Amino acid sequence: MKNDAGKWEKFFKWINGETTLDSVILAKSRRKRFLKRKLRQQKAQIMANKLKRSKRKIENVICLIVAAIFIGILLYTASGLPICGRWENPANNEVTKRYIEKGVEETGAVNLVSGMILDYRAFDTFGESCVLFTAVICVAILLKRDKNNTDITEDTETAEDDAISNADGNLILKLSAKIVTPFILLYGIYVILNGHLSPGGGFSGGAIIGAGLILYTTAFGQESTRRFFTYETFKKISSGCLLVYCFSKGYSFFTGGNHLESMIPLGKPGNILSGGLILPLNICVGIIVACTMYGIYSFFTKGDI
Amino acid sequence: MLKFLTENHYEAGAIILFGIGFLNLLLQDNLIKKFIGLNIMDTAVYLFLVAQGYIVGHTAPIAQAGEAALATKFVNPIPSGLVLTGIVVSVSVTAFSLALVLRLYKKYKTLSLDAVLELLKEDKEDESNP
Amino acid sequence: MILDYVLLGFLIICAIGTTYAKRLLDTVIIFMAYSSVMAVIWALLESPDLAITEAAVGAGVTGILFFVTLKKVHALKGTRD
Amino acid sequence: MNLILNIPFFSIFLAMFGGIVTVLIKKGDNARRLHMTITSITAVLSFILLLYTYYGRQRFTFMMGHFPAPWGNELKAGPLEAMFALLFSVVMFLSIGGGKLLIKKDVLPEKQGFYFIIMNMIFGSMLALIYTNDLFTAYVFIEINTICSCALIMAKDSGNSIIATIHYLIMSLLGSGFILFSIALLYSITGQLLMPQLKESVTLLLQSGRYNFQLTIIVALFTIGIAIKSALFPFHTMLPGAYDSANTSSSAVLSGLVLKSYIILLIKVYYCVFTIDMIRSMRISNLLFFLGLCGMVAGSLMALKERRIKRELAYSSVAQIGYIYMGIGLGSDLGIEAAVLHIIAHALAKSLLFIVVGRMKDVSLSQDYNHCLKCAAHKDPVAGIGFLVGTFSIIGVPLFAGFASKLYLSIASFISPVKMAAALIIIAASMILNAMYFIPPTVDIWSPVHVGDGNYGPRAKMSKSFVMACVAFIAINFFVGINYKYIVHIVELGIQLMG
Repeated sequence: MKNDAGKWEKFFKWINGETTLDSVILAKSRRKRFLKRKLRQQKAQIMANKLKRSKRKIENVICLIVAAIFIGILLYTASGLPICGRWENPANNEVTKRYIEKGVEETGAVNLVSGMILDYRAFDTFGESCVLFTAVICVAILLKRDKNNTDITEDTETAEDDAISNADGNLILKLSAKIVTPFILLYGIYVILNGHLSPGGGFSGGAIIGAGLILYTTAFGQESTRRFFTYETFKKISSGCLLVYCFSKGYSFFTGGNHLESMIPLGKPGNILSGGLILPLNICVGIIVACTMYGIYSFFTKGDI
Repeated sequence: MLKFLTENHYEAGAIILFGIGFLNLLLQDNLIKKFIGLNIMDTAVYLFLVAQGYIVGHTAPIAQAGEAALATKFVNPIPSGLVLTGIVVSVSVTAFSLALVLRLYKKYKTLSLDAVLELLKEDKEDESNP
Repeated sequence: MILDYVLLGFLIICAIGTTYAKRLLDTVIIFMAYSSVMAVIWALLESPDLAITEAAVGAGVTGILFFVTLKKVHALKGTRD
Repeated sequence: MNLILNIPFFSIFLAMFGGIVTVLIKKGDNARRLHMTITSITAVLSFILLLYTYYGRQRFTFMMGHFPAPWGNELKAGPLEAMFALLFSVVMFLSIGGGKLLIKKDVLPEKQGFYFIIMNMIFGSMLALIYTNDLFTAYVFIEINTICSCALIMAKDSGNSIIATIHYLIMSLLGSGFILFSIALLYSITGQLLMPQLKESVTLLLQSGRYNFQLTIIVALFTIGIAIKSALFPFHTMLPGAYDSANTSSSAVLSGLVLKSYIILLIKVYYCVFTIDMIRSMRISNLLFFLGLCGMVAGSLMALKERRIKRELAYSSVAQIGYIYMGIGLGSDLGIEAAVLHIIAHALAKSLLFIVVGRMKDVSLSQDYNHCLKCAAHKDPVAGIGFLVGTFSIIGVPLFAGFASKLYLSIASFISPVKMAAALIIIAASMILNAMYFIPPTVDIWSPVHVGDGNYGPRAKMSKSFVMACVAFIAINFFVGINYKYIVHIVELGIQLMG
């Protein structure tokens, strides 16, 4: 009855023109949603507490025992393995020998690891870039703003946070970011370009550049990064680089598989322009990784690039 | 066993770490800790692999231009390459799983897997007898 | 040799620490320490490529992602609440 | 230069290329068209490859790069691989075609492009898993498969689907961890990663008697890893929730193809790295046989208890996976051939069932309880017939695809008396249970809402793409069920060339 009376009151109000229908319905649904969420939260709390006490303990003990046995078996297995650090181990066989002794000559890269992952076993590395690409697409599916993924409270929170960080100026952060970011980016570029000559390469360099971009964004806000890096550029750059990667690797697999001579000169080992396809591939991977890392970060924080 | 611990200490450490990570992934209720456990498990396997490629007294596989590279001078480059690939894979997986955790939190406001599963069961019961 | 044992022991302590740390923030910080030590171990095992990558990724980007997640799930004390 | 030899490489790269290009496509429809073009091209190419390898009776390697076997990556293709590629591309094409409307409905318009990127990537990675000749490459592509399958589950973006995805992700990652660890162990005692070289060194190690225990542990770890990923009975917990909350096409692809791609990898590793005799002597096959039998019974029993039809289908998948593992567990060539046959039959039947159920859910009251599907078959008769065909195939009625594989499974179990008795009894019991859990939904679907007055409700608007996909599935099902001799020939030849 009480409820009905409420409804009638609202109805009269509406007839009298005091409220509009939309606002009534909206307020109602919003309150309902809010209540439901709160209820869920409480339920989750109670459940968590209840479960922790009873069932969990027994399961844990059983799992612990099983895992202990498992670790024991693995340790026993490993105890029969060849001793670490010896030259005669089976892992150091003719494959290793060729990679080391002929690596420089065949791939043109002085850094043998780089030569190995981008030339001898390039298919793995192609798969690896695809994993990264897939991951960023998945993060975009999950976190890019859409109608399933909007939360008013969260939006207000981020807006407030932005306001706070803009208000107090964040002087220390901004100043240090201004000084440090160029050096981070420079270092990242150095690591990428010297991937075939010294430790590092596309992936680590790209991660460093990505970290630099993230630092810049945290200091100056996303708006400042958006001036030169939007979602559209992100899409174009990363897919463009992956396509270049795909085609150049496709070319070398095609020529290799059909026993054709590759037309790409290897250059003089030790020079910056050497190593055949390794340098361009490293640059592509670096750009992809930098875009990906920055992209994932901005999807996490703002839900958009 | 003790001899093994002194000779193959990297392998032993890697396996213990693998076990800890495995247990965390399996038993932790909190999702963030679970995924940290996953990361520990992955790095443990990578440690195991790299230890296989290490050779005492040899240096990192970066040749000097113009010098002949000798297999008796450098450590095995294969495990490093494999692990490099592996690290990328585990970063991708971590990013993906954290994104999932964020969405889950937005929806259910909890990080506890058990609580969420329990809620799911209740939802189903509600649906089946309306 | 002794350094190996010390570092490995540190790794194991960190790994156990992530399990038992009460606050999520502590867990993530311990995990980042774990990654940094892992980078040192890669360097000891003569794989500088891995060391650079692990330092940039394990301790850098992964850490950032974890922190952002913690902030979003309101597990960081002192920023709000 | 023989262009046919390039087909494996070309089909993998085509799928990956499609995935990358799709980022630049704005409209979801165009992305879908691109994906379907890619799958159909791959189907045609794989068919050519199948004819070439079958009549040429050969299995060839394709160098990925300029370096031969122990140094560079390789692909390897024979009749079996070509047949799987053909099957995968056809089923993929039909599942997307059949679930077209539901994808439009379930996935937000601005994210449909992403959905098809994921579809392309998972297609490419499954092809790579079929063709690869390198264990570490297999691991990388397994990870792509894992991430992509989770993405497919959560594409519907409801609360349930996110929870199901997390469950699926955790189980899959456990599996990947085991697989990676076994590869690391294997590398440490052989120093090889390519399958032919691994086989050589494993045989040498076995003869010398060193590392026997280690080899057993390696095989066990690898098998457990794959078993977790392909949802063998005690590890099946993630399946029902995942299939229940996922989009129709996603469930069809996941259950029909993704689970199977792992099993195919397992079979390849058993033949090309270890030998089947070795698996038998290590008693791993007995373990698989036992778990397979348990899965057959337990899956059916759980399906019997279930009321939601998609969950029922998921449990039925668990039972059918049990059949496949039982075939592998027989530890003979014949058993594996039967298992391969069952993979084909199940992929065809289960994908059909999933798209049909999705369609019926769509035209009926759009809730997936059995009693709400009432009368759905009258609203869309094609779906009703498709459901019947699918169920008959799963039960194993003659003339349908499932019959041939079950027949061969029973024949293959004659290898040892104990196994024969167990296998035959359980197969019979499981078939009866299958029939039992499919009867109630079938009756529900075909019974009118108001008996007597003939009021079947308005017919749903016909969906051309669904009808075509459904008819094609039914036709292929009959083709396989009637002409199974040809397929058995191909499988036999493939297994022979692999061993």
